[in-house]
Amino acid sequence: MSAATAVRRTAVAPHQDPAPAHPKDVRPTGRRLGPGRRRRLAWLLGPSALLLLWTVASATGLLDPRILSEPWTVVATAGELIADGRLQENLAISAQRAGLGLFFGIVVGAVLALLSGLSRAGEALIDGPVQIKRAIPGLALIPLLILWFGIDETMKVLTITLGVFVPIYLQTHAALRGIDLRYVELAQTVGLSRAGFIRRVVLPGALPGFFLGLRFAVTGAWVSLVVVEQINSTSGIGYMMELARTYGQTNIIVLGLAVYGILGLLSDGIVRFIERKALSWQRTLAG
Amino acid sequence: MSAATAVRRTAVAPHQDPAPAHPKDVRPTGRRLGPGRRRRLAWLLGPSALLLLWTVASATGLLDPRILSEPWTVVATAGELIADGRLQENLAISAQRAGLGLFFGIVVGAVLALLSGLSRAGEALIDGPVQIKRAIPGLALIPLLILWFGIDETMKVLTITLGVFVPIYLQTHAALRGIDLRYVELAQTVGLSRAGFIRRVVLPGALPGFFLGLRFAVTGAWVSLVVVEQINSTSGIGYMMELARTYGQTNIIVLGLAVYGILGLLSDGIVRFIERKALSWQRTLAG
Amino acid sequence: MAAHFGGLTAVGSSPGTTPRTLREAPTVSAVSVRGLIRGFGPKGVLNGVDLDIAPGEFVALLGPSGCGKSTLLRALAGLDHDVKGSGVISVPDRVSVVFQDSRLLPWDSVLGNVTLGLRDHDADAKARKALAEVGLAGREKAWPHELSGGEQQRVALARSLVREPQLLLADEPFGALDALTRIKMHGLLRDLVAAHRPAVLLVTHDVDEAIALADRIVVLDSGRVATVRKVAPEIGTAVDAAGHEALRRNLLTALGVDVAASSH
Amino acid sequence: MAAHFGGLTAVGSSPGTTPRTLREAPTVSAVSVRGLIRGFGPKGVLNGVDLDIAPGEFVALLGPSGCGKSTLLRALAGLDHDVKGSGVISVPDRVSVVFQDSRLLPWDSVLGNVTLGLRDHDADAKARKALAEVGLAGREKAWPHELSGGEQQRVALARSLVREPQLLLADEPFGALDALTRIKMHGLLRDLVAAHRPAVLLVTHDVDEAIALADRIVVLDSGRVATVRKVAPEIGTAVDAAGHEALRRNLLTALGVDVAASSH
Amino acid sequence: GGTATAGSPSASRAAVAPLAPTVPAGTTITVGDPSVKVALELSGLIKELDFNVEFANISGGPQTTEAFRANALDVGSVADIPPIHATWTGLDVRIIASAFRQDAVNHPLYELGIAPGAGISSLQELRGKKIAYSPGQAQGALVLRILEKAGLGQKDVKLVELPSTGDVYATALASKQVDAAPLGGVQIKRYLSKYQADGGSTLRHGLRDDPSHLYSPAKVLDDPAKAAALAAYVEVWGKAKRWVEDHPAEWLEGYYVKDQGLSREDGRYLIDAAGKADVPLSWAEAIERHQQTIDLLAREQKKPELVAADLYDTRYEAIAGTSFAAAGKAGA
Ligand SMILES: Nc1ncnc2c1ncn2[C@@H]1O[C@H](COP(=O)(O)OP(=O)(O)OP(=O)(O)O)[C@@H](O)[C@H]1O
Ligand SMILES: Nc1ncnc2c1ncn2[C@@H]1O[C@H](COP(=O)(O)OP(=O)(O)OP(=O)(O)O)[C@@H](O)[C@H]1O
Ligand SMILES: [Mg+2]
Ligand SMILES: [Mg+2]
Repeated sequence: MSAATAVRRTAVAPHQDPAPAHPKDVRPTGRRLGPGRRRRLAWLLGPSALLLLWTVASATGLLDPRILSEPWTVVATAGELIADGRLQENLAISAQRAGLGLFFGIVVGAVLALLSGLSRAGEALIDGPVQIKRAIPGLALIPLLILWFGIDETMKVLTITLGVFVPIYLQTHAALRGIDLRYVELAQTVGLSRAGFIRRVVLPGALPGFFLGLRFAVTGAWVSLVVVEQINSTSGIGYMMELARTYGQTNIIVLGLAVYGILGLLSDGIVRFIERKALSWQRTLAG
Repeated sequence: MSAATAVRRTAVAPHQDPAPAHPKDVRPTGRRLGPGRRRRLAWLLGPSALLLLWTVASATGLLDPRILSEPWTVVATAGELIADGRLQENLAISAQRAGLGLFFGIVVGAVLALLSGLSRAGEALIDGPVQIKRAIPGLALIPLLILWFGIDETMKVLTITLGVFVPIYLQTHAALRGIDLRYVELAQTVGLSRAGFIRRVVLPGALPGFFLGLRFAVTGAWVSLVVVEQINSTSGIGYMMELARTYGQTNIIVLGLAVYGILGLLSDGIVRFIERKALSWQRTLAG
Repeated sequence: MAAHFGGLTAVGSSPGTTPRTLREAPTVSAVSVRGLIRGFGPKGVLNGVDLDIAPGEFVALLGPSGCGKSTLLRALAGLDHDVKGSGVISVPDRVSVVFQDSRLLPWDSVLGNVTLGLRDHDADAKARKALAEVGLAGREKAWPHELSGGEQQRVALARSLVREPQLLLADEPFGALDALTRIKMHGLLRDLVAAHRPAVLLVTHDVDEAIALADRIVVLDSGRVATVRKVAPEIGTAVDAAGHEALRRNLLTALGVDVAASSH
Repeated sequence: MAAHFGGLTAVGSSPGTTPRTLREAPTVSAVSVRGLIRGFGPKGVLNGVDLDIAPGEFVALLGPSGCGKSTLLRALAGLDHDVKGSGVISVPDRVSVVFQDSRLLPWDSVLGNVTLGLRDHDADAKARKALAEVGLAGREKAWPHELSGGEQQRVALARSLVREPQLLLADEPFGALDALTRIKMHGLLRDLVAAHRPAVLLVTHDVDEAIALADRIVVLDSGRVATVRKVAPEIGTAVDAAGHEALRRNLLTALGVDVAASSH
Repeated sequence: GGTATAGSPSASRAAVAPLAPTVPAGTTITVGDPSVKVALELSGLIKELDFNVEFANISGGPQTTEAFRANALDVGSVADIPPIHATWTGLDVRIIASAFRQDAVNHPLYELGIAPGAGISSLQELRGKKIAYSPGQAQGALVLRILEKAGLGQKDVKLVELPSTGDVYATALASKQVDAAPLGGVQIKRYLSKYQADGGSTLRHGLRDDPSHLYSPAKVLDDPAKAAALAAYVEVWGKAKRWVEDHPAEWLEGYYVKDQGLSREDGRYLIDAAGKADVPLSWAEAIERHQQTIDLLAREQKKPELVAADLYDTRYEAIAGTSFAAAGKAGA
């Protein structure tokens, strides 16, 4: 073992493998600038803290239960609603609507993004109207949607679709346009067909952006239920919440919010999980 | 001039400089896979087509003016409202609210994204609650916001802020996590401080994502006026529309939608313009 | 610049008819470049390059760093739509490029990168064979980022080997390889040339490599072809051949190296 | 792996106290590597590397493509937190790295890339001077993508020149440079070494370059140091020196090249 | 559902201290009564409020109750459903002033819009039809009352749940998604002018739907200073109602045209439709009708019974009526 005593040593402060059975492992330990290693279940910390805060604020009376019911009330309410089947039924119906809307929204958004991302003509025709669409408040469109598509399921799924396709389009379009020109040149020189180009370069290259769009889309689909399920519906979690609001059933409203929160966390988590698997080729700060 | 007659030539189909005064410019013209060169004002095509469609559909009676006023009615209405000053005044007030909310939303979103993106502890605490926040329908939060922040401007700006910070956070966070590990390694080896790392690597590297978030945020800020200006306000474009809705003044509603559309196109266009300037170092498919 | 617009490329060149500029040409060559001018901003990079490469001919391109070698290759590959300039270029139909960076798609496996754009039924088998030839058997499923610099360069080489181009443009394809691997790769490239007789334009900084591989060596300087040297077959294959050292010194001098004073 | 967690790095090494593993060491060296083992997945890359570099010593590292040269450099630079392995490494405080790819921040100008992390008042002036030395005066404001491959490499070199590292780790820093530019860069590197006497570990594929620059040449093979050769001062500076050709052949043989048969 | 406890109206309401004759200095009340605010300004009556009054542009059930809960509002202006729902959700509120319309049956706020081709010309013909229904809103309660009057139950028709915001109901009628829907105010006129040609029509329901109240949280009314201030406000409120009654031209111009941005024609239509105001001195009749509404809603929406009288703070019973009548005499 040799060391240069002439050289300052603070940055080389070595650390030893704590298990002495292992061979020595002493490494230069420069400051690490990234966020470090991912830790399992750490994501639970924030939501748990929130829950704790809510519980404490309720228990100490800081939070008026008429505005925000106590956690235990909400749990009790959930118990009741699950016991009489209402929660599951409403969730199932809502999930179906959200799922359908999500599916169509993804298809429409991705196709439009490809059309508009890969040709200037497509962009000229598609991009402006999409920007206008997303600038117009969704509520204001409802009379038109009722007029054109009635008040049945079609209209509900369509409204969700209209909300969902926007982030998918925007993200996919931006990601696609952000593909490094070097790969486009490569595709040209290996003689990729247009379809091959899309399949081998554009889609995988735009995938990170698409996934981010998907994260907006899944929560967007759930959230839009609040609006669409006010229209000619007697079921669904959005309807359940709306009804509770008109009758001031704070406990059900807050239960609804909790369900939304859990659904949001879950769907986002699922998308991020798939994303990590699908993008395992990335070597980024995310680690 | 020499040519290999033995070799098939279709792919080399050259094109000539149309101005004969110029020197000859004959290039191999392989199919170009990108969208090609950006064309000025092409973005007007889509919105113009939409306008044309609207005009034609109105003129031929395809579109019921009782549901969607004709363009000329809307223009006339705009003329009236501008003449008596209502449109400008409402717009000015709304712009101020949207601007304030946008500003705070950007600051909050960016700071949270940095905190959560650069440390696992920050992520554990911040990320989950943000996902929950965005999964909860904004309308359902309003009672709480009123409770905590009253019914004045504070609450309005705050509601916009709460809407705006989400896309800024999500995009900046994702972009930051997407920074190539190679640059992080570089930053480590040149001994960048944490602040230097953020300033020289993280912020510029996350800028493309931030801009995309900003595009969501600007339209989001305008759109949320529809909701916040229903609460204790006697001015603003959202209030104007709400009033028109309760009185069934279709022409004003449609004017409002048109204003939203124009505002959306404009703000999005401005962000994209700044984006192009700020990201001129990028060599991407966008060209 | 107007000439690059998509809509205008059809002028005088409907598919099937030989373009006018090419019909004038009397001699047979795979690549023909006349008066090629390219520049970025005010400063010109290529100031009138003329170059012909016959089918099956192997031309090595030497020149100082930043003299425009890659610019020339990109012009031949048709990748400089947006670069100002003029000149007449004609190249064959199937052009294959090895870029100066190895340019592997980061989201595709090593195998996927090699088969990219291949339309043969046995694309996979071919690619595996090429990968084995460049010494990367068993690495088919690796991601590009899991490869060393030299391994990445060899994948890029394998990608060009599985194709049967009429023109191969290679921009320093051996730069990151050690001596032994480099010699092996030279052999592979020679085999490819022998089998399909493509025209080859190879950029290299290694004068010995140029002599060993090329039929003709071109030195680019100040945006023009400054020196052209034929390499006699006997010189190329043996280090001890009479003209070898002379040619080497000659080329190094053309590149500005004071041969007497330098330690290589 | 547990040993890499941030929280554990403080064990036995509060700032100011010399860590135990270092106090044992009797001889003075800038770099000390003992029993270094690194591997990706099942296959090992480094299987017990031992290496010492004295302050001011210039060591060249040779080895076939994929043998683990970059892996060793990254281990010395402390960039392999997530790579499995063991061993004892000690390096000085200020380490500067020239990566195998030139690794310029695409969003920063050439000048910004050179000054990155510099804390001197006259960082800009220094960087301008270094850029001029590598032949890129006037390109300070260019984006990295506007540079040729060799120019990018020279910016990366300039970035390492403006620093005053105690250890310089350079991974094929001249790979994309032509003969003349390469000679000039050798000169710059020699000047830097003369001025600040850093320990240098230089990866190269060019045996002649190794002989010209290094005090000692190390050949890596099968994950171990296979060959070590001192370069006598008179051999390094003159091609015609007696031992030069012998050393060259010796090293090429160590790299597996059949010197007699090969045309370089 | 239905877990909300009916507000236990403190039986001691009557025992609460009588209203103080003067408003203590420094008292501030926040008022959500946008149209009366305009009337006060137009008439100059606002000067009579010699204590601090802040106006918030908040009205209607959901918004006022939200603001009550947040302590952001002291008094709000609503119809007769919101106080009921507020009580059901545990918010203790009291009505402190009430205004009605003379000949209310012929001056309804709402009419039943009938879709083109629906063929409904009497309430009985609603049987089996699709009716737009917004539970919790005044329109929703009205639909239930109409059905009751027609001798129909919820099962005899198809209630289509739709929010009544904006022109959603008119659109739903026009596109024949529903056969009948309650339309209010200027929407009646719009619907007829747009769709009468297609066969759209409206049907008078013949019920009283005219109550409009000022109501406050009981908590506010327990504060003697605020209670006194509210009494003063209610007094001026009565005068303002009278002023509007007596100055239709100024009201049209100042409120409908200038403040609300309506055309003169629309404004005049609304003024005509409202007829003459009635601010009674006694609430007895009103409380009786309110009780019927409560009974119906409790039955149809499965809510606990309430005593309507408990929703009123009788200390204020005569204030508005007196000032309304007096202002009329003075102005005449
Ligand atoms: N996009 C660009 N914008 C501006 N200048 C550019 C651009 N691309 C290349 N250049 C400049 O053009 C010149 C020629 O570049 P080129 O890449 O052809 O050099 P090269 O001969 O390939 O050099 P090297 O051997 O270093 O790769 C260089 O000075 C380079 O800086
Ligand atoms: N992240 C990784 N995952 C898996 N294998 C890796 C990874 N990085 C490097 N390797 C493998 O480790 C071996 C050593 O790589 P290294 O980059 O050290 O080689 P090298 O000696 O620098 O080669 P070259 O001269 O080609 O740059 C190679 O076989 C490489 O494929
Ligand atoms: Mg080059
Ligand atoms: Mg390497």
